[in-house]
Amino acid sequence: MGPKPSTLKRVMPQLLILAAALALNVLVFPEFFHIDFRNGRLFGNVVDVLNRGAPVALLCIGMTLVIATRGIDLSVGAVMAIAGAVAASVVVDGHGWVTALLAALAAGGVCGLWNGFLVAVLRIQPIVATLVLMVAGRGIAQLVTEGKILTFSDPGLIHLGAGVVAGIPTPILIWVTLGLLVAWAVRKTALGMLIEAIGINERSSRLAGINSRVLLICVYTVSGLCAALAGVIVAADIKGADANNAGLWLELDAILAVVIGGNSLLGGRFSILASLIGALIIQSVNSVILLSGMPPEFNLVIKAVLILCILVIQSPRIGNLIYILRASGPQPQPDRPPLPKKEAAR
Amino acid sequence: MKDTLTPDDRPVLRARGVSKFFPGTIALDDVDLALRPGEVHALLGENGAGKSTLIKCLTGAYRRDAGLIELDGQEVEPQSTADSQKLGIGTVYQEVNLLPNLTVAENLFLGRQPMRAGFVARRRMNREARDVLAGYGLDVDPGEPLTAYSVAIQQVIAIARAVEMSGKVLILDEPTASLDRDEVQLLFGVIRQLTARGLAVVFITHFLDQVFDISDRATVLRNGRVVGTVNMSEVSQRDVITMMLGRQLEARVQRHEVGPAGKGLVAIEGLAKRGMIEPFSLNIREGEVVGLAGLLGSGRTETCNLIFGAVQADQGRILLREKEISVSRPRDAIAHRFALCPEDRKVDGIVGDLSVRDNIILALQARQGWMRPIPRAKVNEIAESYVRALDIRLASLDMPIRLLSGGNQQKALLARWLATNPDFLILDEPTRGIDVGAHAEIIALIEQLRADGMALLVASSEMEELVAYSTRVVVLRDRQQVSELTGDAITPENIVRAIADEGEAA
Amino acid sequence: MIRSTHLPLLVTLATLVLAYALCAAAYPAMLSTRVMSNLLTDNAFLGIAAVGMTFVILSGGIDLSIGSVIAFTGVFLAVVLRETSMHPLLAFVLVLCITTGFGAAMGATIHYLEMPPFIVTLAGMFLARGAAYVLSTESVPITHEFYDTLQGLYWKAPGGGRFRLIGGIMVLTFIVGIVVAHRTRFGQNVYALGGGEQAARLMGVPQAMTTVGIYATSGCLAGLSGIVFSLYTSAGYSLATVGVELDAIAAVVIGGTLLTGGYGFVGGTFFGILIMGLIQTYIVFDGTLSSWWTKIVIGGLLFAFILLQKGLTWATQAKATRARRRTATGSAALS
Amino acid sequence: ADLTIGFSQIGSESGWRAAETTVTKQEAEKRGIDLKFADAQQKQENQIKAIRSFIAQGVDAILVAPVVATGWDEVLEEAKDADIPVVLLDRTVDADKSLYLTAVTSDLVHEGRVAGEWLVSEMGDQDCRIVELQGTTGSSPAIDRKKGFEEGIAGHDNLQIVRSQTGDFTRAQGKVVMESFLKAEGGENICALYAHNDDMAVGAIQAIKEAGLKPGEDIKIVAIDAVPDAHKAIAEGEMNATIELTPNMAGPALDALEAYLASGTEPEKWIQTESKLFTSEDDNQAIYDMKKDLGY
Ligand SMILES: Nc1ncnc2c1ncn2[C@@H]1O[C@H](COP(=O)(O)OP(=O)(O)OP(=O)(O)O)[C@@H](O)[C@H]1O
Ligand SMILES: Nc1ncnc2c1ncn2[C@@H]1O[C@H](COP(=O)(O)OP(=O)(O)OP(=O)(O)O)[C@@H](O)[C@H]1O
Ligand SMILES: [Mg+2]
Ligand SMILES: [Mg+2]
Repeated sequence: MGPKPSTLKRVMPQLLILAAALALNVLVFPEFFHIDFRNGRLFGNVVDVLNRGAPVALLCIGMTLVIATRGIDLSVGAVMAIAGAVAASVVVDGHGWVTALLAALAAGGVCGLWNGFLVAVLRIQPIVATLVLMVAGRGIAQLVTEGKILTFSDPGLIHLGAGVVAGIPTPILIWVTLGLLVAWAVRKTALGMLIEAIGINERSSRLAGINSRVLLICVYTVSGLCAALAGVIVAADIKGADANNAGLWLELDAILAVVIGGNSLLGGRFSILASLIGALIIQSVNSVILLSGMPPEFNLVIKAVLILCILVIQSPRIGNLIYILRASGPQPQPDRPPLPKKEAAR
Repeated sequence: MKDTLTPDDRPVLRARGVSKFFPGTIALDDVDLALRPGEVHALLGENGAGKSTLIKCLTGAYRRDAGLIELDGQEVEPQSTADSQKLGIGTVYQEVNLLPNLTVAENLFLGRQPMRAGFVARRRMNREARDVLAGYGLDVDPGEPLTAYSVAIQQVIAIARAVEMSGKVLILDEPTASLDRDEVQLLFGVIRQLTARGLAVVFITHFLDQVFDISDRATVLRNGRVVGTVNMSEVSQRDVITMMLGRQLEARVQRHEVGPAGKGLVAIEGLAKRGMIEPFSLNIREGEVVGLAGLLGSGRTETCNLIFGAVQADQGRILLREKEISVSRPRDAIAHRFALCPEDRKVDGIVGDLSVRDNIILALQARQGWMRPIPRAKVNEIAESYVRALDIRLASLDMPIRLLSGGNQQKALLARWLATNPDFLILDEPTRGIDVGAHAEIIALIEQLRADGMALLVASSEMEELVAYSTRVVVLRDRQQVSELTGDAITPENIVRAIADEGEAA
Repeated sequence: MIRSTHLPLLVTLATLVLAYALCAAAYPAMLSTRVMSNLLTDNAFLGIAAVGMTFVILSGGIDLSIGSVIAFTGVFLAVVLRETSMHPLLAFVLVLCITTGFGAAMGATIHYLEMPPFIVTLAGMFLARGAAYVLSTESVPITHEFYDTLQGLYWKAPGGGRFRLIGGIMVLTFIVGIVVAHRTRFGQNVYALGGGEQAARLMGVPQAMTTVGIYATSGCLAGLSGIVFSLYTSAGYSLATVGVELDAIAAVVIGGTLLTGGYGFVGGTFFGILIMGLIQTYIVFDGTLSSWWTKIVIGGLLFAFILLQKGLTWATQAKATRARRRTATGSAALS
Repeated sequence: ADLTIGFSQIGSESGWRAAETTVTKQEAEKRGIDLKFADAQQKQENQIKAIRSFIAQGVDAILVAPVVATGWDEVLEEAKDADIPVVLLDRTVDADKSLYLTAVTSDLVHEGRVAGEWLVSEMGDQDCRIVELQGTTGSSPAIDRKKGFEEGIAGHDNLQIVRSQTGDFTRAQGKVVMESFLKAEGGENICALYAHNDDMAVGAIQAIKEAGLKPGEDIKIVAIDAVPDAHKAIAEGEMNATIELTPNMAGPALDALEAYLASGTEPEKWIQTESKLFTSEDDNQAIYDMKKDLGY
């Protein structure tokens, strides 16, 4: 089933920006699109962008939903560390990779439940509620690994991060599948609309009979699960759980991806697809920095400038000026030619 | 009848050829408006006719797409409401637009606080606020947060603020929607004082009685165009309605005879919450409309919320068809086929950024659960049928509901609850902000629903309306059930007496 | 008269007193003037930045750039003082202008381009730290006799505590912040924006000016905080104060300000800062926690404080609303 | 009576750091010292706070592993006023030498130089294009190890650093950045990798393998720290050399402190630890087994 025209229209600005970011890559490195088949895997910069984008892409699936409810999840980076640590310690204890994966997902789910509990039941503001786990979570992860980089050599687990299926790196397959699955699930059921409703006006939604509490908890749990998966991939990629650095500051990248995807931080209408493209845009920007060969002190300045450009282009104000963006800009302002009489429109 | 302005009247405020386009809608089309000094000028029109939009264009809240504005013969260009306030135009916008986090005095004086040595003089501000509000018959503590007071009191505060701001023109967009008679009279007193000082007042309302009470002239809008400007002394209500609707409206609402009610449906026994509402009991049968009457703050809204589980009761019980049910949250109530169309549509009702379609379907979908989405075609069918039935004016079902005019939002909310096909429908101020035409339609709808065997509980401040459709009227005073009127005893006079008369408590 | 609106402030204060009492019971040395003066000195830069953050959060926004701006300020000062013969005071003025301008630019971007503060200031965060890197990746010591003079300004209390200049600057900033928030039109406009942007606009609040002003204030205070930090460490280092924005946000929130804007107090932030400082001091006094337990305990205590505050607020608010309703009805009765 | 010593550690950002913490605790325990440990979460301000708190508690001595060289004068002065000796671990500071008792450190520049010299001797006259994985931008090991390496290869024009990018001292970034190096330069065109720490090198090894090349043969790899995993990699022939940064800084530091507190013996101002080069000629498997329980 191809995407509906309306979906395409929604993600058009993101696609254009992605194209621009890729073009920039070609500019600094002409062979950017060159792909080989080497050592049993596809080998090329584009593959890297897709592969390296996996953690942020996975995070932003959950993050999009959380942000749609007018929340935010700062703990995802820490949850990644916890999940990676759990997975590593389980395989190091001699269990199979399936057990490890399930244990990691369970850990992520528990973290998500905890966040959801704080937000939905104790009514703590999301940013502070998740700040607690952001601070403590990394400590918990280190508790699991006892501060070291817990290395492992279980081929099954490693396959999740560094393996290939039919030449394609596994992480790509994982995030693409999960992204499409979740995007499809929220739109095929009524979940999407209900989530948007509580994000826009929780009071009205509750009065309309939406079980906002359960829904909020679910959303944070999904975010925890996505983070856990990302954590496992990152650990598997380097064959070790690095509790201190895994997912460090990735929450910011994930939030950025969601915003670049045109989703409002004030909750409401969302598009997971657009967020995923946002994640790819960020990874393309990172790729430009790496390929440009500039000294690392300039990394942050380049990134800041590129991001600012992207955001300015996306700003609703600018959007009004640019026709192609206006077609799907969040809030088109008037000054269109007068339409036929109002009666006709009704 | 085109222009009643004689050449020697120099208008204070004049708008010429104002136009405003929204995607899919022409909200204003070449509108002219002229205000004489010292007059009350009513702005009339159906829901969505463009009244609020015109006000917003005049005061700089919206940028207009065409037209000129002149103040005292000088062309002005207010870029923001702050500008228009500086020009001496005070405005109360539709829906209370005050800040819930500030105190009463801070709201009243925001932007023009009394200063001493460069700092806000709080004590003086509070004192002055108390004095100002005393002039409106309010004895409130200006240091309390705004939310400590009911919507009605907030409305009065908003009016007081606008009056203080207006050196030349005062604009009131549906200021009386949540006020009751005495407060309306108080407000009219204030308006008369202002016009005596030479201010021009723009007054928007759907209560035609009030229009004829206070206004000198009226401009009628229909579909964003001026139909005409009339002197109130020269026209009848019927004429005005015809101008607004573009068609005749049958005689005004009257009391209809009611057939026998059906089986008992909901029985409420001693439901109460401390500090909010005293224990009350009520039986409602199928095919019965119970009206809830009372003054502002008498506890009607709280009663409705308690029954619906929006507020948790701390004693009493609810029986549905003689079986006790637990209603601890709206979800439970909805599961038992209750529905509540809330009073404060902006906060409790609409989900602003969601499309009108989704808003209409929301409660039904929530009841079905997320697993069973209502098919797209079915959704469209339901939404379209209600848009037609309730005559909701919109550019498309996909537009966010917050862009609808106030009255149309109210209708869309009604549609949301009707779509759940409830057994027991609670309506809290269902006709607030609804135009005369739709008003009659909604009353007809209520009667229709009753005839179909639904049980309804309707809280309203409009006596005539209550009289028209209620089989019984329960009167509340001071958060207490004081009396009940049935049958022929239901007349506006009796209700007023029951509300006011302390001695007559049942 | 104590109003119900002041409740969160009182709750925070009560939390602080209670926590201090508990700590002192465990380690009596915590009552020494040394610890008290350390609380002020060590948290001075954070406190100053948090004042700016309070304004931003009160208006319903957020400023993620402050940590980077502090680092930038330090590096800028160090480099300028190393490379030129400029007097530090002049350099202070210069850097304050830069950071204020930077804040104002972010505010303008937020307002005029209608972009969410979270993202604009996130980009600002990258930019400011990037600029610091470009100026110097190495940490640059500041050796200027004026710095020595300023650092030499302290009052040595009995018991060995040194109340230093920078602690005083923080207290002063808080006092000014409190006055501005509660006693000026600007402050009122900040609260108004936080209470509801649309309503505030319709009520005539100058939105553009206020938004730009708020972020300019935050930038300015981040700059001041950077100056204080450079006095604190006599150096500029581009990797310094990573994540300070999160500490500041936590302090503001623990201080009783709602992140959704509109409700809170600058004074509360002061208590929030002290509570956070107390947590850290307690952990060091304890001295048995491993690296990871340190993180877990900090997170746990953060949670405990939020919970305590919520609990106290719930307990007292229920009573307050009941009382308020009663008076409200009384006055609603018609005259 | 027992000694109470405060230890302000930077954090636990790397395996090496964790090992240093473990060793310090072991050394203190061995000597019957009550060690107050404070983790600063990589923030200098937290370290200063911790030192001030130690002073307020009246500890007998303070160990500090400074996160950065500058900014310590004031707090060290306070410690001096309170007659508490301070010993610096693992890095020195830009402060007057009288403010601390001694510094037990390695020489970061020297480490880099050893790495550079090793590569020079390994390569001889062959042309060699080198890629460099830097540490966290702005951190002193990154700056000094870069400087030392450049000194080490200076004057050998056949050796040339062609790409240099930060890998943040982490395995994950090391791998990511190496991947981009391999693509941007072409794997065949890279002859050696110099990484500022072993973790990045270990990450890079995986990237090289995934690109179908043989680490250690096709691309020579030299890094610094000598963590267990690096020994293992050398043993497996996937890495060529590593320079040891011993995690046991506390041993010499505590020796000096005890001597000072007992008899007032002033130690030397700088106790330099050895920067030992390990190559495939050493028994790396044995060293791995010995080191792996140190908490790396
Ligand atoms: N921001 C907007 N975007 C698009 N359409 C709008 C917007 N604001 C108003 N409209 C449309 O303009 C028309 C006029 O609305 P307006 O609010 O002026 O009506 P009104 O006369 O005040 O009605 P009511 O009596 O219900 O308050 C309506 O059809 C409404 O849907
Ligand atoms: N959130 C609140 N905080 C404090 N008091 C409140 C609050 N809501 C309502 N009240 C008070 O409770 C009393 C009952 O209010 P309620 O809204 O039930 O009255 P009502 O009869 O429905 O009047 P209205 O015509 O205003 O809807 C009023 O005095 C009101 O001031
Ligand atoms: Mg209107
Ligand atoms: Mg009511």
